[in-house]
Amino acid sequence: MDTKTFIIAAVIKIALVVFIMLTGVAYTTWLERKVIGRIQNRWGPTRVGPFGLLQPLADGIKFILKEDLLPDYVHKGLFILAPMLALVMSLISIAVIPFGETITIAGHTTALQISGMISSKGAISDINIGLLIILGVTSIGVYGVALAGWSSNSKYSLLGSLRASAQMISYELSLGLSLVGILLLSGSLSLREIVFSQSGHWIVGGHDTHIPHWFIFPQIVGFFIYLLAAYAETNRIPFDMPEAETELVAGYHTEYSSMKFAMFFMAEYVNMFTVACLASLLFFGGWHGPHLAFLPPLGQALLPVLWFALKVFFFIFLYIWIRGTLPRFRYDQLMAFGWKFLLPLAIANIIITSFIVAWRG
Amino acid sequence: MTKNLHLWVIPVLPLIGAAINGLLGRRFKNTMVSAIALLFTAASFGWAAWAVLQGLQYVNAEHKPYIETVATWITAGTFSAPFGFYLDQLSMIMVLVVTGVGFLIHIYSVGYMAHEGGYYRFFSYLNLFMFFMLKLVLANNYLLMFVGWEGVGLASYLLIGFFFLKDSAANAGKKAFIVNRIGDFAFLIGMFLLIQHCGTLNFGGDNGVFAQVSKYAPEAGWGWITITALCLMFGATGKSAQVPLYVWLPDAMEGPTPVSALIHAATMVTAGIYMIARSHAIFNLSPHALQIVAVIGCITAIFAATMGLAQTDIKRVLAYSTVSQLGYMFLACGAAAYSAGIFHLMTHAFFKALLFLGAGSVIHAVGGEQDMRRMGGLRKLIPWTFWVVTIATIAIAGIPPFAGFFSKDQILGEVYHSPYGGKVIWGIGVLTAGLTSFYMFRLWFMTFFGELKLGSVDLGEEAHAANAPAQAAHGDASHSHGHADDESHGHGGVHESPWVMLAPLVILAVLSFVGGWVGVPQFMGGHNEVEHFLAPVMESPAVVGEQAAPTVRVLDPSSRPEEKPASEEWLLAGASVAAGLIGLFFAYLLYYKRPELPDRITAKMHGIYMMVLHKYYIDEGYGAIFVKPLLALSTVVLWRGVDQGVIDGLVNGAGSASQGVGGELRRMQSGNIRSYAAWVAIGAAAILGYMIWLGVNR
Amino acid sequence: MVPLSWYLILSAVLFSLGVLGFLLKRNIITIFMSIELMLNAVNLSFVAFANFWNTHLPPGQTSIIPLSGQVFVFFVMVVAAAEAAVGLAIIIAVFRTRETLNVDRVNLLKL
Amino acid sequence: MIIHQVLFIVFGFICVAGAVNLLVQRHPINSALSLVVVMASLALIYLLLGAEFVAAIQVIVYAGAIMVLFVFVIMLLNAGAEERTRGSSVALFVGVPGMIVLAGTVGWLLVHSGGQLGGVTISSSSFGETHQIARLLFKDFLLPFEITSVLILIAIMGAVVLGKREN
Repeated sequence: MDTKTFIIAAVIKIALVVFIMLTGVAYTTWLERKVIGRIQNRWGPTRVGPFGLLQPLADGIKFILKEDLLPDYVHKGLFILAPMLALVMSLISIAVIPFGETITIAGHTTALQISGMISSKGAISDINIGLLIILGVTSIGVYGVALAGWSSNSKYSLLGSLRASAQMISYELSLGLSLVGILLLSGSLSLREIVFSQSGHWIVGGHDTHIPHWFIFPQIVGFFIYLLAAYAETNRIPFDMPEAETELVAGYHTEYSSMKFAMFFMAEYVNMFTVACLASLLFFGGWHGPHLAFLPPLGQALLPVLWFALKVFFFIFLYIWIRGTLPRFRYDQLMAFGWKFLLPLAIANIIITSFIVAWRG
Repeated sequence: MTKNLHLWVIPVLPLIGAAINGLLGRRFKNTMVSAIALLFTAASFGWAAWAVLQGLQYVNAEHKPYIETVATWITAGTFSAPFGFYLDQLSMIMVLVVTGVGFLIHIYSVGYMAHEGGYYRFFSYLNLFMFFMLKLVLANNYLLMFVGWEGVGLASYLLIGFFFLKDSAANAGKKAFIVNRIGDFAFLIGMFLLIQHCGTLNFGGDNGVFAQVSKYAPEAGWGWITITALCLMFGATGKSAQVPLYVWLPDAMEGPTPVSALIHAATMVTAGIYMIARSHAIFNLSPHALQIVAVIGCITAIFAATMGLAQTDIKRVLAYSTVSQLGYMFLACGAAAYSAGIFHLMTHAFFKALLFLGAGSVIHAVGGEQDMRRMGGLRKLIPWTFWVVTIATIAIAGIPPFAGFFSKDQILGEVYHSPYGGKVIWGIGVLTAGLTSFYMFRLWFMTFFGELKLGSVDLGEEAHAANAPAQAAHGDASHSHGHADDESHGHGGVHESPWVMLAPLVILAVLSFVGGWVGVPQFMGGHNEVEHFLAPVMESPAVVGEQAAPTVRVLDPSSRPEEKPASEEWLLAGASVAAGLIGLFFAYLLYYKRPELPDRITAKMHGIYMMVLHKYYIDEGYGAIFVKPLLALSTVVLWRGVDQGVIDGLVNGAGSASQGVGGELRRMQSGNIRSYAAWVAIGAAAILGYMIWLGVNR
Repeated sequence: MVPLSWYLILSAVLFSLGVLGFLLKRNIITIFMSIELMLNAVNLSFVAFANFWNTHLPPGQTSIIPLSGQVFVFFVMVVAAAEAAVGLAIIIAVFRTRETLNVDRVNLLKL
Repeated sequence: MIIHQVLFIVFGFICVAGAVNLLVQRHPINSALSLVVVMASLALIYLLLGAEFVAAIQVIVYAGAIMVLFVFVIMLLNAGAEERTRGSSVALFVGVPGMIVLAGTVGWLLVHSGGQLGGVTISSSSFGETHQIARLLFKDFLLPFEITSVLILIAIMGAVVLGKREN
């Protein structure tokens, strides 16, 4: 395809993804409040619209309309920069995530991925270090939290951001190492390649076990490490030290209000989405799923996206579920857990996996 | 015969003994220590005897010495000195004498040192000495010989200072060592000359020193051969106590008596003689050197004899007699009668060792007393000792048919005929013989006749002055012996020595009786085995010398047996015997018949007596001439001037200079990281500029 | 098609700025950052040369592995990381005792 | 390929601007952030050079880990704006001229004769691929790799020991 159509397609895809993502975020908040409410034997939002379905809209309007106050004695530039940084970084990481294989609209075939493109030969070329980009971007995202705490010149914020940055640095290690097993098995850093390498079934001893060829099965340990580290990265319960309401008023975004606060909020949820997407891409075969022959062609085309969406939804739900269930760690326990348990476990996982891979040639 | 004799075993055996005793002996019982020492010495003796028997066949068959090279020792450019061993008739005699006498003296020491402290130390040193001495006599080159040479010096130092708690002993040890250094220095220079001119230090071999030297003509003047010979000779004077370096030997009597017998009578002091005899090829080519050797030997003989006259310390008398006998040997060498010298060396080893051991037995008997004036009448009390000492005395006095007679007579005869001897020196020799027999019989009478005067006599002041070291010596020695006696048998009374001491005495007595018979000269109907035995060693260079220079008289004794009329020989022999008898008579007169005479005589000729008593003030003279100026020089110039002034100045100057410079440079080390970075930057700029400059100019 | 010299000039400029920072800044941490800046400048030239050799490698020239330029960058990064860890630890220790981050006040070269 | 040059100029300008900002800013955290900017744009320049993996690592390790560590320490020590002390006149009057000479010479050299060097292009995407780098790193440079791992270990221990409070 020529450059013009490429650019047009890219713009369309970006707009679409951002829209879906932000809507998803909004309704995740709704879902969260509902589920938590049910878990805590409450109703959750019911007033605004049926089942409170318009609640997110109301929240959004409120955020936008509230006065955006800027406290004195804050480091202005950074105070403003921090939330933007957080949100932008979280959004960028979506760019490399493939939601499906390809889709053909009006004769134009394009990849269901912002950073993916179809070469003239029809081969799909993905940016071949997608995973690393995600890791890098998330690691940049730390600045948002750190600077927020620092610039807003308040002890709660500072403590919160100190905790946050320390926690993120610590758990990045485990996060990265937990993915090495996947890389060893798939032999690629491109998310699309990784998903492709999970197609089909596990062949054990020559005969076909009808278990899908997902990496969750060999990498169960890596998966759990990834999950825990990712929760810590996103500052979610049980690792939500940075914004522990009961200890530090609201952690690093104590001083923030209205839209800036909303940015942090959205950033957190987008990050949740990113984590969920990665988990389903790396461990659960991405968009692979059973073929349903009875669907119309369009349905057939969108089926992979559906499977992918289901898996992502599952992980989002898991987030909420855990938040509703588990208590919060103590800070030193958190650090000890990260350094003394997760990290060695991840390393052991890598060693064992590499031996197995080498053995199977 | 290509049989390997493994000569290296002979010296190594005592070394092993020394090592075992020296390292572990502290824990051993005395019996264990002595067993080890004796075992290895005996083994060495046995091996030596075997090697000599085998070597004789070889040497007689091949007409060249047996040379055995174990390993390369030093290689510097073209020069190389191997661990080589050299066995010819000469070294055969030496090896047998050393190991044999050494073994006997070991046995003796077992009894003599029984109650001394540091028993294992003593035997370790003794074995060590054996090792070095055998190395010396078996060495195949001057360098290896020099190692043995120094080694025996070390052993002698250790053994003289054995009672190192006594100042006098320690000082005597140091004196011996230092005086020997002087001689060794000359020896070294001689070796350097040899290296310069011959390029090697090996004795034998086709291009050994002797083979090369024998190509030279005997030089009439003062060429390098003469200088070399004189250097070697000077070294020999140090080791075998000749004028002017004899002074260490009398003091060396501080050591235990067996040491005096082994080292300072039988073996070590003869090393110089051996070295000269070994180097006869060099000496024969230099008339001047031979002349000087002869004169020195003669002077030493007469001087030491006269000094011996007045001594009252029994061991010192023997010491001076040793010096004078060594003078005889030197004289023989000077007269190019090496075989006679070696012959006398052998016999002297027997009877002088016997004398020392006998003296030791006497001292042992009287509980550490060494002053003859306190002795007397011991004839009845220690008959065995008396008889063996009698034999030795007759032997040294040169009365036939005892060993001393033949050797001494042969020396005198050779001297009489030698171009370097002549009538005067012969006369002095005869006089010396008389004096020898006089002081020896004086000792004999004073010790064994008259009545025992232990502790009764108070000695004259001058005696004190004379024998101060000796007094101190037997002062302490008597302590040790005293308690020794208390241990052995409750009372300190006079007693005969145990058999372990007597057995060697008896053996040595037999040897010093018959030992001379191997050298019965022709005119007495014997035919001089020793000369013929040694002839092959001694003749070769002389023959060369004869061909090369008719002007120099041929010096080979064996080549002219009958040119001397027998009557003349008889006359000479008679003269020396007569001298001996006269000495005996005077001694009998003065010290047995009319014991009061000596005091009267000394009173009459007091000056001379004091001079003799004080050994011609030689020690004092050396002290005044050499030691004090040297001390002053070292103190003022070397210590104050060079050491404190120059060296310390340099060192401290360097220190203070670096301090100052550092003090200045310290300003750079501000500790400010940024300044450091600045220096780095400027340095980088400089390097870059240099590289660009290089690139531009390429 | 960018001339190699541009990359080199850029790297030189960054390096010089790093040196200037080292020379002129007082704050230990900032000085540390200038060091990191210099390292980055060097990295840049490494990568540039790696790419350069990849295309301009003379035929038959096997002693040069073009990609090694990029590998060196890893080693530089590793060293930088180690340096940062230790250096920052030192800075913290110094701050504990000296209560200052000004190098001009920390010139004893000891804690 | 003009766009390549344009991109280079843009990012190079950002780099220099960030570096200059690092100098002129008096508060360490501003310097740190500008350094982050420098590193990020350097990563993009690496992408221009076709070294995508290096770029990613640059972002992750430098921007993501090391600089976060810096920021963390700055926050921990609560470092204020630096004070202007007359520390080392040497640095000013020796170092700066030396550095200027250095930079001047190098710059002059590159401007004068840099054209003789060829240029760089965005090469075939296979170059600088992760596989190749990994092969190089674990085959040809195995020993240095292991040694650096040891170095890292030592650094970790040193940091722990240093960070430990006495008592």
